[in-house]
Amino acid sequence: TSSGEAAKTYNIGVVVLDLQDPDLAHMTDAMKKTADEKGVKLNITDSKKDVGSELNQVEDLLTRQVDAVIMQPLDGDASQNAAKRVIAANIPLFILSTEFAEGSDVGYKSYIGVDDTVAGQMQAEYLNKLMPNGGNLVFAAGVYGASWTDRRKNGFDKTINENFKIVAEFQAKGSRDDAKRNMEDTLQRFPSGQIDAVVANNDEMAIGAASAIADAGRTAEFKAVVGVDGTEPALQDIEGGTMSATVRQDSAGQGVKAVEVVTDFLNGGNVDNRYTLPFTLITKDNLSEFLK
Amino acid sequence: MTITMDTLKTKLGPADLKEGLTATRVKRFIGDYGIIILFVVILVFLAAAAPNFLTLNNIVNVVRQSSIIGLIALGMTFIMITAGIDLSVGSVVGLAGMTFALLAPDSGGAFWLPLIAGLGVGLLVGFLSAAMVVWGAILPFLATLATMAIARTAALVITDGQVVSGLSGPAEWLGSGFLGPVPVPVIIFLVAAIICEFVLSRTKFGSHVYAVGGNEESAKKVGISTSRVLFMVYLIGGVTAALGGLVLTARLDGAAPVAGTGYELQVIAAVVIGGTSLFGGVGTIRGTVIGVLLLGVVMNGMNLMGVSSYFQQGVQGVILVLAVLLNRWKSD
Amino acid sequence: MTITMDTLKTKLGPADLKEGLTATRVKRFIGDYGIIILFVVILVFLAAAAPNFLTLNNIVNVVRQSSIIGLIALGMTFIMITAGIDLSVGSVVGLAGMTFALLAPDSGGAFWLPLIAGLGVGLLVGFLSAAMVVWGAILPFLATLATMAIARTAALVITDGQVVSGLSGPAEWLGSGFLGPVPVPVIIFLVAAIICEFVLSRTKFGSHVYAVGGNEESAKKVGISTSRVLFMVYLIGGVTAALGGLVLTARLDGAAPVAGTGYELQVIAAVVIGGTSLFGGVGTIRGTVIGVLLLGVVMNGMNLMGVSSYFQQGVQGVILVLAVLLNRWKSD
Amino acid sequence: MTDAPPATTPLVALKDIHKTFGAVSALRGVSIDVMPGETFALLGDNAAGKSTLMKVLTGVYQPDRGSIELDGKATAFPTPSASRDQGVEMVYQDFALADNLDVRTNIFLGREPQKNILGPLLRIIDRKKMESETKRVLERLDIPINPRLKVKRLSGGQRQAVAIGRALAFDARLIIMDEPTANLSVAKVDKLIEVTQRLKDLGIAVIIITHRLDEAFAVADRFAVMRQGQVVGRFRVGEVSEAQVAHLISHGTLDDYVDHGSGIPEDRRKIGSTSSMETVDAFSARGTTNGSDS
Amino acid sequence: MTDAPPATTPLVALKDIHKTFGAVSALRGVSIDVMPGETFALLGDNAAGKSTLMKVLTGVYQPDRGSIELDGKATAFPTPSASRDQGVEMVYQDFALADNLDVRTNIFLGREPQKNILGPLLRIIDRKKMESETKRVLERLDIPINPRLKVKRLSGGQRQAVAIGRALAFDARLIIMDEPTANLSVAKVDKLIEVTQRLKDLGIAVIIITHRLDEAFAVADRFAVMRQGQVVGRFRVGEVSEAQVAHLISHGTLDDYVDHGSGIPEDRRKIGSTSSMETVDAFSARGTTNGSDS
Ligand SMILES: Nc1ncnc2c1ncn2[C@@H]1O[C@H](COP(=O)(O)OP(=O)(O)OP(=O)(O)O)[C@@H](O)[C@H]1O
Ligand SMILES: Nc1ncnc2c1ncn2[C@@H]1O[C@H](COP(=O)(O)OP(=O)(O)OP(=O)(O)O)[C@@H](O)[C@H]1O
Ligand SMILES: [Mg+2]
Ligand SMILES: [Mg+2]
Repeated sequence: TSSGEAAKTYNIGVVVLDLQDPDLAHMTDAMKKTADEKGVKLNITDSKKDVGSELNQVEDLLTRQVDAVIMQPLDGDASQNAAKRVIAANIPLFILSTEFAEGSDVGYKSYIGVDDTVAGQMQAEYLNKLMPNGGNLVFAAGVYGASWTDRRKNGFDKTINENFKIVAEFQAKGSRDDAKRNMEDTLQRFPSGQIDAVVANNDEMAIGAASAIADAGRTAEFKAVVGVDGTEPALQDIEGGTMSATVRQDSAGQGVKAVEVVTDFLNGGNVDNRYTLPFTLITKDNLSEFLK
Repeated sequence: MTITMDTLKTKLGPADLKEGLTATRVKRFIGDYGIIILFVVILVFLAAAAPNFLTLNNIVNVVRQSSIIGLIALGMTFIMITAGIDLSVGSVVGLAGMTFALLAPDSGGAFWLPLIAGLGVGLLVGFLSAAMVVWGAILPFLATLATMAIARTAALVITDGQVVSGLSGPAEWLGSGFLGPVPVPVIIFLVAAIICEFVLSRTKFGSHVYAVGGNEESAKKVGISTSRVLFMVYLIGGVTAALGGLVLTARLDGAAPVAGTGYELQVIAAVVIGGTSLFGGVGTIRGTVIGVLLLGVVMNGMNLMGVSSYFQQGVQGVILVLAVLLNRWKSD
Repeated sequence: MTITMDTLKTKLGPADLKEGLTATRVKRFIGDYGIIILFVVILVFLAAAAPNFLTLNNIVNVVRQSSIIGLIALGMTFIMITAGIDLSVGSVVGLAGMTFALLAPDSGGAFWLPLIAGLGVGLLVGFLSAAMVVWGAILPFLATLATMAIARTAALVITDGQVVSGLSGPAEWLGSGFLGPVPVPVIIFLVAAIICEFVLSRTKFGSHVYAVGGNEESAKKVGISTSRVLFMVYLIGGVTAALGGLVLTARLDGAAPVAGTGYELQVIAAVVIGGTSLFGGVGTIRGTVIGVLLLGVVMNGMNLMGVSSYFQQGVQGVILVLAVLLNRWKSD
Repeated sequence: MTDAPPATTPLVALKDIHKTFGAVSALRGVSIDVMPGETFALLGDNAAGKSTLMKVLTGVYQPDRGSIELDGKATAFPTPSASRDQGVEMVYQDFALADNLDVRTNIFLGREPQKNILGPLLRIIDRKKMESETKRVLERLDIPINPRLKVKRLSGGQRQAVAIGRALAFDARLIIMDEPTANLSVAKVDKLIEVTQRLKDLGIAVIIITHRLDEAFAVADRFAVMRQGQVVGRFRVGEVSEAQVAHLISHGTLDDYVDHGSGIPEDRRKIGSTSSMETVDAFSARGTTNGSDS
Repeated sequence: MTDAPPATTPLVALKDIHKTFGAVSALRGVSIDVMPGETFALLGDNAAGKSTLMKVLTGVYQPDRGSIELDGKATAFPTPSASRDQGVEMVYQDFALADNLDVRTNIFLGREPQKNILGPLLRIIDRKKMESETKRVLERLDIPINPRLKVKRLSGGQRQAVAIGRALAFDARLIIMDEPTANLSVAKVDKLIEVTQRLKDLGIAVIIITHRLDEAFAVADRFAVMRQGQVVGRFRVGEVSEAQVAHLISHGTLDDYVDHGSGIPEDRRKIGSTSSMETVDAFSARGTTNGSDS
């Protein structure tokens, strides 16, 4: 069907779960760049971490009669209705990064991304290997109820071996500010020698926690401070030695891939049902490959 | 009987029935119809600028999207006319939706049970706010700041922060069904709006709501039970917010404990744009409906035109200021 | 001169200088010192229940954590005494911090430039709010709801939603440095608090702030330039919020455009707990400092005791209600 | 269970009323009674407790101690609506108007006439009736005002008229007026005095609070003088002179009253024949000791 | 450039002042002048525009048209502080007090005495001085009040005293009092009248607005009568009777004035010898046509 119709510019609707999240803003930029190269147009909308407005954004995209929708669901359960809306409108749907819950019947064309559960698993595997005898952990959770938090946390909980004990857990909403404040209190609660590592659901929180530890002059006590995302500041912290590792979720890469897959599909190409991008564990050892 | 109102006009002081200057009249006209004019201007602009804006589909879409904020805004209008405010509505949306979602799959055929439980939760939070405002004499801003925190905590604790998913069929119908060509949420919103308009403008209770907002002391002195009126408006506010939460949950086929976060400011903005005063005593349901639709149309239009979401909050702020300035010139 | 105040007491009506009943006195005492009593009770409880609470280290920690909210609360106190409110402070924290972070690495040795630019941004937003309140006669709640949206939009747009990381050395010192045993943020907060306390309680301007909050019309009639006073308080509010943003950015060694979201409610809660009235005309910087520390200690205590984060918001709500009830009984 | 009370039973009697606000004892054992159809004036210095006493009678305040009798039967007014239901209307010193509402709504506030729609369960306010009744009442006061004007647009005098009109609009047995003339111009004061006298003819009892002794003497059958939360004198008109009452108001006793004659001695002593010589002397004495006065 | 103006130059003159509020023309070309040291009464019906005129004079409102002259020189008061700086003080009808502040702070609001600390750049309020001055001023009025009490705890009369005290506390050349006696009891009214007369002795000009003609006649050298935003009469005391002035206030003209004699004809006509017979007749006539009155 693509023959001779090169003049047509496809409109692709994109629903990103939170454009105020730096990592996702970064991903969106990469997507725009790819779209320009491929000659398609992206209509990027923001569900602002609210399931209600996610649905509104999808509806508005349908009104605009886009040719395809790339959706980054807020939640594996609560976002299904919005996805079904797209299917019902006979518009091809592509799912980005967050998988729907098992057993769901949403008929999307492809899933492109990484499973957040894997990120949690990799954090746990790293610790299992680094500290075979286990130790006491502090867990910095993101936003309770948000799928990225739940999945990363679940993956971690299932994989971490039982020598480890989570002695404190706080909700820092993904923010450096909250993480630092809570970590400061936690450091007061546990004097030297009582905690061995910090696990955070994202890099911003890991940076905040690391900064609290550094301020308290207790960096040496901690065998590991682990985040997820692989953001630039986190890499710098790993280089500086305040953080020990992060699980790089190639957000930009997954966005680029999604745009490529959708463009292929619209041009009549065949697409797979599933494109899983690997997570990469970044530690001091392989840091140089990723540092700009 | 020998003196009619007309002959008396000349006897009255300058304050009474003198005709206004032209400038004053123009101002009044703008004040009275300014929001409608603004609304129409925005509609015309979007019809021209956003290709799919003026389709039946999109119009149904906008109204359906606005119906949740709209439902909450109805109750907020009552509360704000009594010079109160309710910051807890966002949390009530979350808590009531959660209650509904938790009970909906289990209750088998009993479609009404989870509905009633959800609304009951709204009533409960409304009662708590009202009790603090009336019996505790705590300012509404602070009392509902507290209930906002408490209701959100409850929503988080009962599900341990988890999302609840999968409602039964009839519950889903509430969110996604149609009656003829009209989506169910829109019908719920319009019926609720008509009832509220009627109650506020035609009944004794409605009149007392205005009196309490105008001068609570005086209302008390003429024998109005101001505590009853205040209790009623916070209960109405709780129920409409809960109803908004139920519709939201039904629309999404699931409930998150953080659902509705930040709705309070959107709702207050819509109500104020519709001409209700934060000082109380002034406001109508008609105005609120227009305020809600205006905000909804603007958000929809920006999406259709592909405006970056970064700007959306700022644009809302500017519209708010514009509307407040226009409302200034209202007559009386 | 033949009649002294004492002999006159008997001549006065019952309203004047009659001694109170015991119950009234007890109430007044609780009202005047209630927050301090509550504070002490909480301290004693935490000292017993949370093992590491009463260490010098932790005390320094709590005060440092509180210093950001504290700085913002100082300006908010001025604004609230004039019967205003400033919802934009959270956005100012984000925008000013962002400005600071963007300029800090580039400006080489010029440590002051980014500082001044950051504070300037705060002044600008404060000016915008004040202009709407004074010239536009828009209610502070609505005017600052608008500036809140606008400042947040600005912060998002200038960095396209990205976090800015890595400040220069001297900028970092602002957040993590010490002067002797005292952290720099604490020193900034205390110095600012002392200046504000002095201005508010001892100077002509301070007296006029109370007068504007007590009765703006009257203040105008006795020749106080109420617009100047209002402009000043919103500028002060903008500067202290910006200062809070700078310290936050320095503490975190980076700025996120969404930093400070929701701070406004925490700050208002702290100021109200400290005895400032939302109606205006009443409040002190002393009280605000206690309110800020009280909230800070409670949050810290819950963390030390390992209370789940779910409950923290709810506990804050309950404390707010308690404090408002206690403040009710204040004398006069 | 006595039916129609004999004419000697007071319409209302307040007995030994006490009321304290925080540190202030506003009322310290006050008893007054008003006969049916009687016009009763309540006089007294500022802050004597007059308004407070009347608010106790209408149920705005609850007394700390003491009782209220209506037609000789003990009763209680837990709320203002309870007293209005018993035919007690009050014109409050601050008018108790809702500025945001129009004149007719203010007049009928709390007692809106309703009409049925779709049966007696669904009732709406009868605005037409409110409007015509409002016109009728205000014409009685000779202060016609457009019933649809918002009250906030009215001048001080017009507002007072609306407050008075509200008290007259219903079938009251007792109308209490708290300084109803403070803001009225002379002609309107005269008009109000006439209306009060007409109320007497209609058998409606009136309690009037005023600082203007000439008004009190013009309308009242009896009056009481309050001072510092207590009644210091109770008289029928004719038993005392205005000068004596003025002395009582300021000093709380007639023991030290010296009659300076009823003539008006000098220009500066012309006002309502009021205070006695002592205060004046005390003042001049201090004036001299003070030296410069500017 | 004339120095000390001759005694025939008015202290202040308002010329052809117009002021409109939205649809309401409150002032429609009003001119008055007050001589140095003179006591001037401004009379008129409710809503005549008296308060508005005085607010124009103190700079609360800006006139739409017309000019203000001070000592014969054209001037403008863009704000109340400008007029206060020129020695014009006003006691507002609503007192203009800040309820949340204490008595002394209210008295000195806007003109707080300051003292230097650490040089003239750092100045703080001198609360001691405020307190002693406050006591002095209130004693002059014979209404001593604890200077540290919050104003909201005062009774209506005490509040009025504070407002008056504030006007007296500074070296004013002209003091304007807007219905200063409305809420005062008789003895206090007398006291205020005396104070006014003392001000005259000190050469301070006074403008007093009042509805009580007896007061006006007792203190004023001259007076003007306003009606519906215009001056309808200007007199010296002695040129007209109270009854004539009352007629003028209600009717705006003396043309149809009929002298009913200065005696007080009957009980109900006793009040301040006010309105003429016509209104009364009109009322009774309507009363009968109206039928039932309850
Ligand atoms: N709600 C209240 N709270 C505290 N004190 C009050 C209250 N109401 C009245 N008072 C006090 O009670 C006393 C009596 O007041 P009230 O208003 O009854 O005086 P009044 O005789 O009506 O005086 P006026 O002639 O000035 O109106 C005063 O000292 C007043 O300050
Ligand atoms: N700020 C204002 N806005 C609108 N109208 C006003 C304002 N101030 C006064 N008016 C109107 O101007 C007219 C004159 O009012 P003003 O207060 O000067 O009357 P007054 O002579 O002082 O009457 P009173 O004896 O009742 O105090 C009235 O009709 C009043 O309603
Ligand atoms: Mg009174
Ligand atoms: Mg006036």
